[in-house]
Amino acid sequence: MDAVNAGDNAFLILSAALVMLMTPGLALFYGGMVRAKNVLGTIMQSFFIVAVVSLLWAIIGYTLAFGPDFGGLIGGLAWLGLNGVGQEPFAGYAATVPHLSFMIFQAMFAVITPALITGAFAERMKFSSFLLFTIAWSLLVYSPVAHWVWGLGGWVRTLGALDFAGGTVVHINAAAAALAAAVVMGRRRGLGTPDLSPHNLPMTVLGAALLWFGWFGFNAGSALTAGGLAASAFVVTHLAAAAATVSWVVVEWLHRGKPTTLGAASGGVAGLVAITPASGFVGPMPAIIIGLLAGAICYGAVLLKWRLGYDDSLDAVGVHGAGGITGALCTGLFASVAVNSAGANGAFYGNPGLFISQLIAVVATLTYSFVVSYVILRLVDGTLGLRLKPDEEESGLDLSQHSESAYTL
Amino acid sequence: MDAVNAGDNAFLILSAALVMLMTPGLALFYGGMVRAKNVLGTIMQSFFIVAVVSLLWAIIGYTLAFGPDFGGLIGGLAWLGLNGVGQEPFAGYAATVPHLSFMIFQAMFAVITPALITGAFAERMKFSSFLLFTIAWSLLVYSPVAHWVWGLGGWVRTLGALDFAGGTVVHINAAAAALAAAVVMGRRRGLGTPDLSPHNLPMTVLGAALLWFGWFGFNAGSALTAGGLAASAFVVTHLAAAAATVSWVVVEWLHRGKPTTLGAASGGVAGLVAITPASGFVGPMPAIIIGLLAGAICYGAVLLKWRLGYDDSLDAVGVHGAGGITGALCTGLFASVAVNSAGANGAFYGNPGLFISQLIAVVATLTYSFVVSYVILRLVDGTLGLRLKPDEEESGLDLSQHSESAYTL
Amino acid sequence: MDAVNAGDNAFLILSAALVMLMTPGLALFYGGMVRAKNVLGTIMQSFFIVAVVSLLWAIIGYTLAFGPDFGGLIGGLAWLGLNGVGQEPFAGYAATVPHLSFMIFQAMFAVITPALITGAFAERMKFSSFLLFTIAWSLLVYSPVAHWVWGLGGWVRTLGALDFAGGTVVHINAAAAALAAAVVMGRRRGLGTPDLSPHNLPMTVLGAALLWFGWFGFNAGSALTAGGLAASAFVVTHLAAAAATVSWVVVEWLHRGKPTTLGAASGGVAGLVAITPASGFVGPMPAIIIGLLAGAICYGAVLLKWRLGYDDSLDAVGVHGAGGITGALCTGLFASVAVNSAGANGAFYGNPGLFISQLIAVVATLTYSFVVSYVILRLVDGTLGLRLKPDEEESGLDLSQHSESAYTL
Amino acid sequence: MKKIEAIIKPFKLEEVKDALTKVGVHGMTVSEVKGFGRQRGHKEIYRGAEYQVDFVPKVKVEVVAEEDLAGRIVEVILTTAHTGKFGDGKIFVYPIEEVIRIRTGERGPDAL
Amino acid sequence: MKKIEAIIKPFKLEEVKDALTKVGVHGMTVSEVKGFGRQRGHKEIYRGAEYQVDFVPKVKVEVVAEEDLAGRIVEVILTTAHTGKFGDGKIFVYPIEEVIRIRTGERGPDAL
Amino acid sequence: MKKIEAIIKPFKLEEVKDALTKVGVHGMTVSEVKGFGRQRGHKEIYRGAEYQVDFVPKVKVEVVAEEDLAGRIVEVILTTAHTGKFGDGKIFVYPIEEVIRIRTGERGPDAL
Ligand SMILES: Nc1ncnc2c1ncn2[C@@H]1O[C@H](COP(=O)(O)OP(=O)(O)O)[C@@H](O)[C@H]1O
Ligand SMILES: Nc1ncnc2c1ncn2[C@@H]1O[C@H](COP(=O)(O)OP(=O)(O)O)[C@@H](O)[C@H]1O
Ligand SMILES: Nc1ncnc2c1ncn2[C@@H]1O[C@H](COP(=O)(O)OP(=O)(O)O)[C@@H](O)[C@H]1O
Repeated sequence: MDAVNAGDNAFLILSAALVMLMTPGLALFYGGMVRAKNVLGTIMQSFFIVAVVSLLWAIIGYTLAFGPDFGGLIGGLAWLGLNGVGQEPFAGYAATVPHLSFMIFQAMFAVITPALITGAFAERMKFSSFLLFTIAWSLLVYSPVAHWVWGLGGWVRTLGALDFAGGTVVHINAAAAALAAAVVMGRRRGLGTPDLSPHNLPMTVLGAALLWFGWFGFNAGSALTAGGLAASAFVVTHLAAAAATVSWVVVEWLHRGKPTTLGAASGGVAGLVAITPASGFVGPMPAIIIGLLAGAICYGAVLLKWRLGYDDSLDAVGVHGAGGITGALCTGLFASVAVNSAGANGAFYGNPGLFISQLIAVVATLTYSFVVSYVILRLVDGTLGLRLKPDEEESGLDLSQHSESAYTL
Repeated sequence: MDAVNAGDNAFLILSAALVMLMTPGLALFYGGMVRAKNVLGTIMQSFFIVAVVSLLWAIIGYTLAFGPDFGGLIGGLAWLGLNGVGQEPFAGYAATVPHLSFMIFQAMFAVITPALITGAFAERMKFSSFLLFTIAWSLLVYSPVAHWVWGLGGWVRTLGALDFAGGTVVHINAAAAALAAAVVMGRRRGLGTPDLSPHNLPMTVLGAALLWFGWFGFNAGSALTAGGLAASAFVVTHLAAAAATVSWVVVEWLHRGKPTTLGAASGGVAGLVAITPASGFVGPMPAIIIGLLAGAICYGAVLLKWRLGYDDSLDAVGVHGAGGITGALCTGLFASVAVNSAGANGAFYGNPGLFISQLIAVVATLTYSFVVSYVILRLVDGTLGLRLKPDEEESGLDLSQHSESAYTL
Repeated sequence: MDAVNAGDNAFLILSAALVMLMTPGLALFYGGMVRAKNVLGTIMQSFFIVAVVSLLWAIIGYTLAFGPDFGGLIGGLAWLGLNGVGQEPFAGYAATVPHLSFMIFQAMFAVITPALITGAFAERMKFSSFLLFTIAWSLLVYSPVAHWVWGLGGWVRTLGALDFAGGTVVHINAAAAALAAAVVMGRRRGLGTPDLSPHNLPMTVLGAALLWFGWFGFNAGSALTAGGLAASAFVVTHLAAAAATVSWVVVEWLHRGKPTTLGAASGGVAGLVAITPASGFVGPMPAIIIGLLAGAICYGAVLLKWRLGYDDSLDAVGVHGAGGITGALCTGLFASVAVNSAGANGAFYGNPGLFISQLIAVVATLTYSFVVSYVILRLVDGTLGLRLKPDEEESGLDLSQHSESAYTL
Repeated sequence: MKKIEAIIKPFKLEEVKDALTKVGVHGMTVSEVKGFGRQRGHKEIYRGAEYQVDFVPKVKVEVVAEEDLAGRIVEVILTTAHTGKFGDGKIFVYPIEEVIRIRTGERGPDAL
Repeated sequence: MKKIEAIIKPFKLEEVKDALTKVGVHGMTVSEVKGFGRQRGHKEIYRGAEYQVDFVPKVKVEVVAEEDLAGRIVEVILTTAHTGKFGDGKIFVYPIEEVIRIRTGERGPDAL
Repeated sequence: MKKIEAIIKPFKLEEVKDALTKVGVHGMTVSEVKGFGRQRGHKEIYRGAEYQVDFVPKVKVEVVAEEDLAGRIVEVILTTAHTGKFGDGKIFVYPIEEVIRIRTGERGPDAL
């Protein structure tokens, strides 16, 4: 039996706490961007996901994702109900911390991923349908993809593609589902008028700050030990976020004549997304480059939705899709074994094969997630119906779905 | 002399920081539920408790609670002014961290407990009277009860009752005082009309999120070391909170036809309360059961106040009382030495005696806290007067007690 | 090569995360105190500093501050672009954590310092000029002063002056620049009327809470190891903050007849500022004294601005200047080798020389920072112009600088 | 027809509304306003500086009604909004020329 | 001159504003109000307790205009603010005696 | 009696209030409104998308006064609220039929 290292375990447990805080952070980030009449409904989606997906994960999701491999595609039911997941380490995943620590750290990733998707269908989805979709998605999309990429025996992992903290599993995966949702749900009424302006941008900035804070747990915690690699992942996470904040703001400044606060917050998140897959494999200066690219690319991707005509309300696709892909591919370019000997070199260090593997991982995740999400959404639409009635949409999620008002000032 | 383990100490110190954040989190949780004219006064109560009770604790509270035992009832004055509480471990409480770390971790518990009570007398108590009550309560109720349950030689501890992180010491203790306060203070004017609606529910959800986050420090930190037990406590804390969130929302959905955001936030807190005493003694599946029970029971307990006629404004009794009792008793059922060899088996594992001990601990805490709190409140009422004058209540705590306005939007 | 200690590294990394959160915390602390039309602009200044200064720091700021010494005044360029700053420890600064951990921990200090200054010129500075000033200040003032005090070979360090976590480097340094800014910028229109009241005090309290929380990382983290000293620094930080909260509120209560919430939040910050330089050198009871002094002194210092006629809008000078000087000098009085054998005794422990060293460090920092800041501001004023046009000031930072509105409620 | 406009204390709104519906008022429009008058404002303190705030929160209730109901409405407001302290507020009565219900296009008394 | 005051549903504001500018209205003043009327309010739930909230968010649009334009304005509002459901709102027309533009001191129709 | 209603720039409120009290006005009611007029609104940017916001924040001041004071009030507002730039606002004067003080039941000029 491996021994628990108190330093590593302290680090991983507290990282899990930080990652947990990200989902409420996301709730505020999104909540500030919707209209006042939808803020509770928006927050509720993320908050309730924390509860529901955590339960699902303990009962069955974890074993599907990380249990003994079946054909590279899915985990077995050995750890159903956390049976056998105890206070001793499971060396296959993390030799110096309790298996429970690894499981709960991963739980937080399983939680935030479907929460990201809610940005795409903000302000117009029935709560019951949202719930059904989320449960189905978590089991049918999240767990399998997590298994492919991170599970022992998963086919993407076996292929050699790298995803340190969830560029494919979390961000691209969520973004593909978000795109499906935006397409299926249709556009909000009044889209394109100032009537749909964010109702509370300080709330959004607070959310972004909590995300940034929690992301240190997300990326550095993914080292699973509190050594040099964790320090390195922490540093590149911070620098990429900083760089993307600057690049988004500068691009917006040039394009629209003003540097915006929402741009800064969005840029920060874009940088955090992009560095996620690369965070355990690249050094500080590549991280800055990845951040600079991500800020500019995501800015452009967000504008694209106006051309393409779908209403990805809070830009889950533009930020997490574009950012995740940027990061996953850049990992294929900038990864270096000098940073992480357990990783691989990327194209810029003489190994173009890694870039190909990354590309395969991206395309596979995008395709699988989009298709399955689309099918789930259509099925829910055919049964419960996805969308609010027009007068419910007019009175807002808060009153129509929850019989609550956010503010009485 | 025992040696400090850096991993354990890092864990305990940072856990203390997390627990500290809970009291401002509570300030927001409560602050969002009151009317706009009372939000600062409500926040101020919790915030000022952080300051005042921390000082009291360092000067005298800590030694009363954890100092050398007198008759199982109270600690002696050996550590007055933190004399002798230094950078070396005190093995009686925690062998691998500085005594100062243990002391400050406990300080945060001493802080949040009286802050919980403020929910019962929200929107109508004079600040000066609140202050006097809090100081008296901290010394006359909190320190003794903490000594009984956690102090070396404390009679409840000796009895064998288990309270991992404060089900009796914190939650039941606070709830009994809250009940006394609700009874003594009387009801707010306008009770039962929509005029008393929460003024800012996103603030309440933010507060709940910070509570949840900090509670990882509260419960996992109570392991005092960063080993397997900490991991286990962390996991069961999260799962119970998740389960109670779901069960409160589902019960409310069935009862009132809508799942509410405030219900989700309240359910989360109810689950965290209930798992607190059990967190170091039960496994994940019992934790889920405890959470499911807590959500439903606390929902019912909150409704009860309308029948019984007292105005426990923000449901300190309904959530912390009902939740705390649920948790303390369930500890007597579900505790297992397989989880914690330093604990005990509960009734479901063949040891019904533990359930009896738990019951005694609950009843003793309830009785002592209620009676002494009641007496303190009556005395303060007879001298300073507890309640705002009607026109002060009308203009609100913020203007009448603090000459401040929360918002100028 | 020294070995990384997982416990120490976990502690330092997570402390860095906590310190990072302080700057968004400051953004909210300040943001709540300005008018609604300036809240985004105010938040943006701090948020954008996180991004810009972090990049500057990685590229050149860190090596200027901590690189090989030149004449006690500045660091050399050996670590330009973090070249050579890796996953192994650099024992000169911290023997048990990766050099990268130390670097990023320090980065967070470099970030928050210029953010503190923004309180002095709130509600009236052009964003572009702010940006130029901040970049210049970070390189020309922050890095040199950090080198003097903390860099190997720095002249203040060599002198023997003590600054555990940034009393001179962070607070006095920022306050001197803030004073220069308040003088150069002139007063806001409408100063002295209730029109300039804080727009959202709960936001300010939330900011103060995040600052307090993060400050545990700031001060305890400055021990760089997770041993007894970290525990001691954590405890004194908390107690000084508590004491200053109480003393500010009590003084205001006596002076104005009411205890205010903003006073409590301000007092907490004042105490945190004052204990910063002393936190690794003094025991709990001296910390309480320092806190009590700081609360009262900063309250007085804040009132002073009305006499002296400059508009230090959010009291960067009154809180960080007065608090920082109080703390730096008290370190010269209360420091004790019983707390930290690597420190020194202060005047009250028989070594008046330390007080003299502290005084020299204070005066040098004040003078250098004031003069250089003044010159930078004048230069920026002469080129870009510092101040908004009157109608921009009337419509607010948010619309005029960022084309955004904070709220649409 | 008349418009009756009452500036009242906010906590009296529910009571006034209920009383008005009892005498046959089927609609009204309410807004938040700030009043200045005999009722003194209050002082506020920010970091030791004291400010006098002159405006007091009030609620404005507007009811359009037929002539014969107008007097009754004034009575009812006088009774229910009354506390006897400064700041109870005012009732203003204005002439009105036309009322139209948007939903149906009805005009005059039928539109109320 | 007349003052036309319309209480409408909030989401109709942009449409009404655009339609009014098309018929030659150069200015208007808008405020947020709460309406009570035939349109039922809604229930709200807080921790299992149910409350009936009677007031519904509305927007008040005020336009001062010359007599001859007034009729046209009423028409335009009737058309654009109409949905046919309860709560579409009312239009009130008041007499007005004088209008002055603060910037120039102009009075009467010129001030509009 | 008359009601004088002025739509002014928010930052002029304190000045106008002070000037009005100097000429003997003992009460007024103030509300926040949004104005549309010659003063252009502003653009806002959200994630690279640009929106034109037409409404500008204004303050509405309502004063009920006796006939002979009304002229003086208009004068005072004209002077103090004036900046000479677009958007200074308007003054509207309305007839009013009755004023009642809720506290005392006084009617007419005595109620002011
Ligand atoms: N001349 C006025 N014009 C418009 N509103 C007024 C006038 N006088 C008073 N008010 C409104 O009536 C409210 C109550 O008036 P106040 O003088 O405080 O009390 P009271 O009428 O009971 O003596 C004020 O807050 C203000 O909103
Ligand atoms: N008598 C009235 N006086 C003032 N405002 C009224 C009156 N009746 C209705 N209103 C306003 O008109 C709005 C719409 O009225 P309502 O009765 O709900 O619908 P509808 O006019 O379509 O039948 C109300 O919400 C209220 O603001
Ligand atoms: N016809 C009108 N009816 C009602 N309010 C108006 C009208 N015209 C202007 N206003 C109000 O007066 C304000 C100032 O008008 P505006 O045309 O911008 O400037 P100015 O009067 O200085 O030319 C507007 O914002 C609006 O609130």
